[in-house]
Amino acid sequence: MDPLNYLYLSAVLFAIGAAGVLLRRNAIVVFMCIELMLNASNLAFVTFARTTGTLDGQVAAFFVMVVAAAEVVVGLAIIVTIFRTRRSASVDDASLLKF
Amino acid sequence: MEYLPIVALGAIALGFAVFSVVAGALSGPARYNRAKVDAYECGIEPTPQPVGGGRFPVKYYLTAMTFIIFDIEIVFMYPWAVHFDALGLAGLAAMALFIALICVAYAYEWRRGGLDWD
Amino acid sequence: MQELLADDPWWLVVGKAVALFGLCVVLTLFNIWLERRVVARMQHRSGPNRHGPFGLLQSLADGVKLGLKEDLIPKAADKVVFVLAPVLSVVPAFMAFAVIPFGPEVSILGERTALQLFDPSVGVLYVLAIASVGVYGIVLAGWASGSTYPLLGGLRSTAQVISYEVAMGLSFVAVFLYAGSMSTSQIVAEQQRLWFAVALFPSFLIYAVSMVGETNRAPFDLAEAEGELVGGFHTEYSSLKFALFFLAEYINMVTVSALATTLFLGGWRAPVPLSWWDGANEGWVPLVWFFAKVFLVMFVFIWLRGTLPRFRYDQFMALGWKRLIPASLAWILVVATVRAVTQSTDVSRQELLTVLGVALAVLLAGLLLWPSGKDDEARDGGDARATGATGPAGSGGGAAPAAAGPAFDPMAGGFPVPPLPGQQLPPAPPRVPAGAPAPGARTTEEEPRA
Amino acid sequence: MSTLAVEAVDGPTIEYAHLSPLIVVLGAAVVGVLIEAFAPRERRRALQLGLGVLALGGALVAVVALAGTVDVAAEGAVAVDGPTLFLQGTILALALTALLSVGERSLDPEGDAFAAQASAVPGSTAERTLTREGVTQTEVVPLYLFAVGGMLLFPAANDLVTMFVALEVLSLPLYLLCALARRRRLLSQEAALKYFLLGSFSSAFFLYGAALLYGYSGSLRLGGIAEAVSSSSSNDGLLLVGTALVGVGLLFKVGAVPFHAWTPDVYQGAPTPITGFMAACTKVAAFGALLRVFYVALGGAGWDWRPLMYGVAALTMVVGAVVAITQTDVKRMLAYSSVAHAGFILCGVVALDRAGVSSVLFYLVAYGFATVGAFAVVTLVRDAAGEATHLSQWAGLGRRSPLVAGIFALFLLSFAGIPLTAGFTGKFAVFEAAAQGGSPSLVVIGVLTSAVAAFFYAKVIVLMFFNDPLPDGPTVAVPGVGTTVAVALGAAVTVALGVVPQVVLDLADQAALFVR
Amino acid sequence: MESGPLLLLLCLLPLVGAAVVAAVPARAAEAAKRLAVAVALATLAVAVVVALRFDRGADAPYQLADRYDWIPQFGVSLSLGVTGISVALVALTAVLVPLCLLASWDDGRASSRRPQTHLALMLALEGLILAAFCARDVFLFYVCFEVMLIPMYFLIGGYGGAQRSYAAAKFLIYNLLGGLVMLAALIGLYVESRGLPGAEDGTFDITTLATQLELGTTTERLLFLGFFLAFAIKAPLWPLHTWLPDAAVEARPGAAVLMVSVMDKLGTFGMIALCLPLFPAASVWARPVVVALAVVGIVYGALVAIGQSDLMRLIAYTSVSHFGFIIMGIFAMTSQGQTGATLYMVNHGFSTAGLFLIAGMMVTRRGSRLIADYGGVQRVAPVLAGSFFVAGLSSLALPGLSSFVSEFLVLVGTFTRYQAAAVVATLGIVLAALYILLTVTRTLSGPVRPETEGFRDLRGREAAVVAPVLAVIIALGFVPGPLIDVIDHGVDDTLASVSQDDPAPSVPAAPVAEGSPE
Repeated sequence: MDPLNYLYLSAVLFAIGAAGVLLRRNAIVVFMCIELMLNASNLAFVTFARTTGTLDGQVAAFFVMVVAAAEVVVGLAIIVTIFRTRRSASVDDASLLKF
Repeated sequence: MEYLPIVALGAIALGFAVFSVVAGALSGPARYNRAKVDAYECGIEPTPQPVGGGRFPVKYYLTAMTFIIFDIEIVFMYPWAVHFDALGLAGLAAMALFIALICVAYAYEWRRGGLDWD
Repeated sequence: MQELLADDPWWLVVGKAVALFGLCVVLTLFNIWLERRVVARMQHRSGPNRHGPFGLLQSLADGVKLGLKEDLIPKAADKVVFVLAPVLSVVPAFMAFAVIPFGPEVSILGERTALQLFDPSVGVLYVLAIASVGVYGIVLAGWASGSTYPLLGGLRSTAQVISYEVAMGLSFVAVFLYAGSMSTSQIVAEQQRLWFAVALFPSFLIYAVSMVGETNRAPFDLAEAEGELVGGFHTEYSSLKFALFFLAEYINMVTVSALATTLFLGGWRAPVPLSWWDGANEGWVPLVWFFAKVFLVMFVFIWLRGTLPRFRYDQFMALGWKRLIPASLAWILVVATVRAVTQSTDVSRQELLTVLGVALAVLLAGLLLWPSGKDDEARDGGDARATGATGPAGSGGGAAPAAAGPAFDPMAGGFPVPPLPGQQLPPAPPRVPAGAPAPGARTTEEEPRA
Repeated sequence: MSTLAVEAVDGPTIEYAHLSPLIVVLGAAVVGVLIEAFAPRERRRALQLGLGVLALGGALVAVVALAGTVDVAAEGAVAVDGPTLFLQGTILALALTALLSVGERSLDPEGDAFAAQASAVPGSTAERTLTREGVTQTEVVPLYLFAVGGMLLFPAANDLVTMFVALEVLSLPLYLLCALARRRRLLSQEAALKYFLLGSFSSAFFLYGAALLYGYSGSLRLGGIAEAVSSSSSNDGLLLVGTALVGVGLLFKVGAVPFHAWTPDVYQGAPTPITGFMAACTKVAAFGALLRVFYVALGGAGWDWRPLMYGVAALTMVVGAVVAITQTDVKRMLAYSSVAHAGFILCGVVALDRAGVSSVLFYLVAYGFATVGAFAVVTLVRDAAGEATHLSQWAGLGRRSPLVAGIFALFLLSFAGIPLTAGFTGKFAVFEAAAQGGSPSLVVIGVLTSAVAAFFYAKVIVLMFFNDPLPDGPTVAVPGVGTTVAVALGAAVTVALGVVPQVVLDLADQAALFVR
Repeated sequence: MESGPLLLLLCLLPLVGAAVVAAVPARAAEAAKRLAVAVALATLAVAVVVALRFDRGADAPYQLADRYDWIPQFGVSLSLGVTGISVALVALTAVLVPLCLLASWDDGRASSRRPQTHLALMLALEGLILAAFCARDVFLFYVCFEVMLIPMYFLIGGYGGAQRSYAAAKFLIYNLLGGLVMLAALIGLYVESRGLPGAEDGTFDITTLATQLELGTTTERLLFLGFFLAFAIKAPLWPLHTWLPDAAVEARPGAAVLMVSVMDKLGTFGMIALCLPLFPAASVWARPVVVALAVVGIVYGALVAIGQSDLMRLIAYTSVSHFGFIIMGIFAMTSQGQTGATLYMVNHGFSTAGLFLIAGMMVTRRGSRLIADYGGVQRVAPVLAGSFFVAGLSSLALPGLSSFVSEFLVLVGTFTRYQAAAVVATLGIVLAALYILLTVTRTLSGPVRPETEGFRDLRGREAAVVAPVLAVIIALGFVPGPLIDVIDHGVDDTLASVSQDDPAPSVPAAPVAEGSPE
């Protein structure tokens, strides 16, 4: 298949993720959207590894996975803590800090 | 083309599963009874639950996180194992270091009771 | 092998896929029957024997009966996910089977091909990945039911599956290391001389244990522990949706058995005395060896169920996290060291094994003698739990205190009991961790001042 | 996979000596985790702090010993060169200073600045019990060290993946540290959440940009990208979009407008010693990385990104300074001031020449020490509920405690860029670089926003010195050794770099060459 | 002439003194005061030596030159030297500071603050001002120019009247804005100076810049504007003067004197010592506008002064008017004009100091700044009233008092180039007579108001403050010659650098200049 299609897919995924972060209000959903963006990047990396004929992109994908996992651990820790304190995971409820 | 076999198998399995779900809904009787569609709690009056069941022990979160860490470790181990012979002693040393580092976190979690259930 | 598969015509591919699908369904029906018969035998009963010869059609009859039952969707459920969950559970179960090699090169209708549907270079990884998708079915089923027991059951089985998946994944590492490949056919080929079950016995052992845990089978069937959780995640399911979960579970059993066969028991290759016969590993004959091995493993599954009592949840998790994983890691290092050292230096294997054996013995002794982390650290865990969200009526998180109220003791007899009408749950005092060290520890008598 | 099988691979060559600062800090962090696991609870705190100081000090010594090294280490993943060593030294010195403030426990009657236990629900009985027992969350130090490790690697990373990993190693512990404030936990947790969500969002941008640059050049190495940039004359879309996205990620960490929204919330919510650490060290590390990416890899595409960077710099200065005026909380005000400072530093980045690098390096030192010191002073002003950060509570502080107020005023003057303080020298350096680099209008904008910024710094000084104290206003806690040293060090460096900046200017100038 | 680090000593002495005074413990406040005055007097002594060592006949524009590396990275050095103009202003500063210290003997106690801080701030201010006057390096000048805002800011805000924090903030913002704009120009100048012979990396040395720098027209004009804006704010030139009345009114009289009489001279000094030599073409380009603004300032300041009911504010506005004269004189770019302007700086310094100090004493006694609250002071406190009268007369440039000579020189110098401006500016003299005499009659003469009855006359310390000021006013009125000689030495260089000659006299004005009373 044309590698360009994978790039389009990754761009679309990335855009969906970014839009989700900006539009959704639930912290967990926002967080999942961020993970989606990371995975879109991974797809781009792997595709580019194919098109450029180098392995760097595949290696990068591995590292991104690790980082994404670490991010999940940290992120969920924070969200869970807040959830336990406030019984809500909405970003809007977290509004003590106002401009 | 390379993936045709699993696509085919997946399609068959999916067709079967969907058929089963639909058939199950159509073939059986449908006699409404309020108690039947309530949550089943061994006959006790069910406690109303939100979808998602409200709150549950943080412990599961810890397990999930630990799993992710080890799963990632495995992700790194597989390619290493497959190409082990090519990597030689350097590969061994690197993986030993990697495992040692994971074990540090592992030891921390263990000592802090992260692996204990009661 | 891959080349052989690559030029399969489409009709052959579809044909193989249909055959595989049929095989899964038939094996499931057969295995249910087998299990009931074997367990019955072990308990001096006779088991199903009415429908068909030896009661072989009993499972089919059960399936038809299930199909005619009312299909309930609880009103608290998330409808879409509730319906989706069984589908999500069963489809991966079928798909995982795709990479199992059943036999060598054969000729079907004049077309040369292998007895295997799909042989990617990362075959085993594929199985693991697909199996992980199957977990979604379980957790979503529990979540979507909108009920307490399924939720906890779903969480439990998820925790269980992922816990043992780590050990399982680690047990593969040594295999890959020796086989130099993740392709199932390649791994089978590498076992021509010696089964990995023999060469890598510890790996096999770990796999065997984690395979049982992974499939939620006795003695690790905690997710459906009737005494605690009614039926687990599928409590609210009925009719064919329930049947799908059942189907998925049994296919998964076959899958892990087949995987055990492929990775450790030489796959479709004939066992030693038989392999002296030249024709044993050619044509359609190896199917016999393959299924023989698979049923052997299945029998062990059933045997276990008939023999062993169910584990307690904490024992089960401790086994997975505190025993299997460290053991796997240590074993991987041993294997890797032996292989690397023998290949790159002139140290003889005997010397090396001696050294490593001693080191391992010391390590294991240390592990066994190590305090279990229950000293002052227990408090941390305890605090986390104490402050953790507790389930409904304080029964979920195990956070209920040991304080005995005069009227009602929620932990009487060691089981969490929800209060009956008219009984009040005593206010939860702050957690007093069991065995907390004396300084700063507070007794319940001091509590009123808090 | 088997198709990729190759003949024996040589092990990578790792220049351990050249990486020694990183190894020391990260190794110490790992040891810190082991201490958490195995040391008895009552001894952990002392062990951790000792370890932290030792590690940071040791790494600093290692950096000094490495001075002058120019090398691409670890198979091209890490560049050890002038900017790297200079920034690593800066980060270590700042982190060491801030650690003194982090370890302080004599200010709050309940203990140090961190929650007794992060997992305890704020206000619960469990938390009160823990507080009474004097339990402390000693994991702070290993987390801190991991963050420092990431910061050391961030400006040294010579390929985009290493940089991404460093970015996350730097950020993740910080997200957690932000959530650990002892007082005002809700605020703190909220800050952590915002920081985390926005931070990961921006890292995702960085990563996608890295992917695009990789697709453009076929290499993740900065040098490889530079080659691709210089060899192709066309304006490749991948290059442009990739540059923009990588820029977004880096500018976020730097706190530049329009990616600054997290700064005030996080600075306000985080435990103050952590805020100081984060404000100073993150900025140093992030600017280091920004410089490296835009100078080494994308220097050839300067025509494409400089106008944008110019706009961002101008906008950052203006927004930071103008919005800061309306702030009523000290920490928020300092946050917006840090935004404005990011803008000033960006002026140096826009220059795209050696003077630009050296001026940015110098500015970072100047800004970093003043920031660490300023936040350390903020920890001192307390009332019964903890730190008194509302500006109105600071009224008349100069009467109550002329010394503390005077030192804070010194930091503010440095931020404002009054001559004879470090801030002025830094500002002069970056503006000079910008003017030299052909953006005199940026200098004018910078100068005018400096005046605006000076207005709110002056406002605080007025408040502290010329207003009468509130009757029930906060008191100035007597600082322990750690905070005293931190504040004194901050003040000393601020004055020294203002009066005799030559040594550091020279260092920065010598260090201003990137290895390619 | 081998001078040794004389100028460095001059600048460092008050700074070190400030540090020492600030470190004196709180209980030894009286000792601190004496120490401070001693430091100021020692500085005065050094200044006298500097003035005596200054060689009017020497060719070098800068004398007693001294140079130490500071930040070679930026081409910055601690490079000191005095021109004739600087010497005059150094002298002004050195003389006034001890008097201000004496005058504000008890000011430091205001609002429960340590008096040491007050004294230290004043000394620090003196050191910075002296350094700025002696700077041969633009960067050094700028640093002093900016840093002195801080002590001044604290002097106003920490010890002033009711509105002090507002006044202090206004003061700081205006001056800082000017300073920062100047910083931009400074950087521009530095960047432009790259590649000059002997300064590949750029230089800040005034002589080098003035003699060798070639700038493009636009660049030069922009840089000129940057510098000029800062100086015009500081000076203060209409319409940038609005901070001055507030600050001068709210500050204590001693601080007000330091600000108006000494510190603000840096603005006019900067114009004459930096703007003109560094940007000659641009200065000529801006000349008409500047002169016009100056004239407006003269008239405006005078008119507003007439309308004031607040004594201190009135004095502040007279300064606005006077600064107009000074700036007009500088930008007339004639030798008489500039000599007059420089002389005016000195004279204005003393006469305004006299007015502020004496008015301050009256305000202290009466507790009010409103002119209407006074009356008949000369009956109860004749010496006080007399001193005020003399200072006032000096301010309106009565012949025989110091300001006359300078005002006259300025007018004459301007007239040769801009006749209309000179004519309009003359109106300022008339108005000055009006506001001074009105004030004097309203406060000093007339019936004794009950509130003024208890007025003490000048006592020892106050007399010691006022007497030297009046002495200088009168002395310079009669014997301005030596001072003019010194100043001329600097002015000639400046004019040469702008390449401006005195215009051919279209009216016989020159002889009048020579005819100034000697």
